[in-house]
Amino acid sequence: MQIRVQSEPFDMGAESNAFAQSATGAGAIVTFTGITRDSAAGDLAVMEIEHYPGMTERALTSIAEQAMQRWHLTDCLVIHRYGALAPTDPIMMVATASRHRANAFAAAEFLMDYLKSRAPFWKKEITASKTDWVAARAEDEAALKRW
Amino acid sequence: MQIRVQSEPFDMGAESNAFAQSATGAGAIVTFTGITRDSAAGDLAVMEIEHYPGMTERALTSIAEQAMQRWHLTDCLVIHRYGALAPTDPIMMVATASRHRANAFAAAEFLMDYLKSRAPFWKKEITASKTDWVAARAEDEAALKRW
Amino acid sequence: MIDVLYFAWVRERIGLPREQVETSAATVNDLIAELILREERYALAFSDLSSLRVALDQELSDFDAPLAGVREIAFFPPMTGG
Amino acid sequence: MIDVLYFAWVRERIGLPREQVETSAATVNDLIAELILREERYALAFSDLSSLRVALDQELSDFDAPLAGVREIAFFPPMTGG
Repeated sequence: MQIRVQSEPFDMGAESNAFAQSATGAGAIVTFTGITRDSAAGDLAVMEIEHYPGMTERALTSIAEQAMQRWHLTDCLVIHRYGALAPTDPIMMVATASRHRANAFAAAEFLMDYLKSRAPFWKKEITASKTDWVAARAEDEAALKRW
Repeated sequence: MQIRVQSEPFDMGAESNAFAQSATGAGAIVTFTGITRDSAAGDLAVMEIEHYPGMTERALTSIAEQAMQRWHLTDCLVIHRYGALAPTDPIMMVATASRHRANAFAAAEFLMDYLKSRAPFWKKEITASKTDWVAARAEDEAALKRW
Repeated sequence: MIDVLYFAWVRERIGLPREQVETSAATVNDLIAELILREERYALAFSDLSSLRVALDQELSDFDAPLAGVREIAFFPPMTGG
Repeated sequence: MIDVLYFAWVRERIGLPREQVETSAATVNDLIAELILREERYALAFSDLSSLRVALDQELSDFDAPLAGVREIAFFPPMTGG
């Protein structure tokens, strides 16, 4: 199990390969990568991500430990960036490994749902004309109910 | 949309990066990679994958087109190997890209469920002592019912 | 004349991957009945249709489907891809 | 003394990321009531608690939770990670 909170970019392909190689006994590997999308108007300059050092690592570790146990994962990985990101930059990724695919998929969706609404990150969209904190989506909060 | 049926190995990390770079407008990328698992006894020498050239490409294209439409994907990728594989070799991968994560996850699971039971591939386990065609799993057939 | 293809253990039991068959069978079931009468290896391969699947011109089909216009028929066990 | 941390727009409204507060408040709600009395910017930041979340010693908590033994309290809007 590996949790990383970092300002540096990461290479999702290299991370996926390293994860797959260390996940012995797995038949199924699922990855999710979140990409910085442009603003609705197509003028996003920077997506600034703030976090709560200390609590972030605790929250992600707790979520990942729950996923490992509940879906008998052979391994799992969470990487989340903070700081200034540009459109098309990867923001974060999770990877899960298990014997069969159903568990790897369920665990990855669970990780994402909890990470979206329970890990202390906040996004701010900065365009040429304005600066807005991204509002939490009601459907993200609702998604937690299924677990 | 890209469908590849090949005997050559593929690099899941490099494929993931290439897919992410071409998936413009996507905020969510999901990949699934199937890995050759060892036999229960731990003595698998070769996993031989047979397929039906012609029908394989047709079936995968049809499944991928359905996924693109139903979940409004910005892109999707399917790679499946045939021939002789060794334990820990990647067998296949799918990747899906969409604006939000729910669609990318659902489409990847749909692709996998259909690919497992409706694309003409057959696996044969060859160990030092015997050769067995892998039996279809009842739960794989059942998984199709949810779509 | 129709191209008949066999895959996986069906291919192994029948002993060849494809053959051309001269037939006027109306349906898949009729063709199977003709093949079974030919030789023991066909009877063995087609002894349990519930463990077989059929494709007509590379599309999954049913055993009672008509063969009119079909150029290629394939028999194989349930698929195990992924 | 308790460390009070603010994130995102809560931090911007209050104008600082953290401060130490001398308090004998029994609960989170009591502490908020004290802060609101201090200055306008606190009243503004805490005007709608339904749009705020609170963590006690880096664990999500509730506004009626007791503060006894707590060393660090953080206020922030609903999280938007991922």
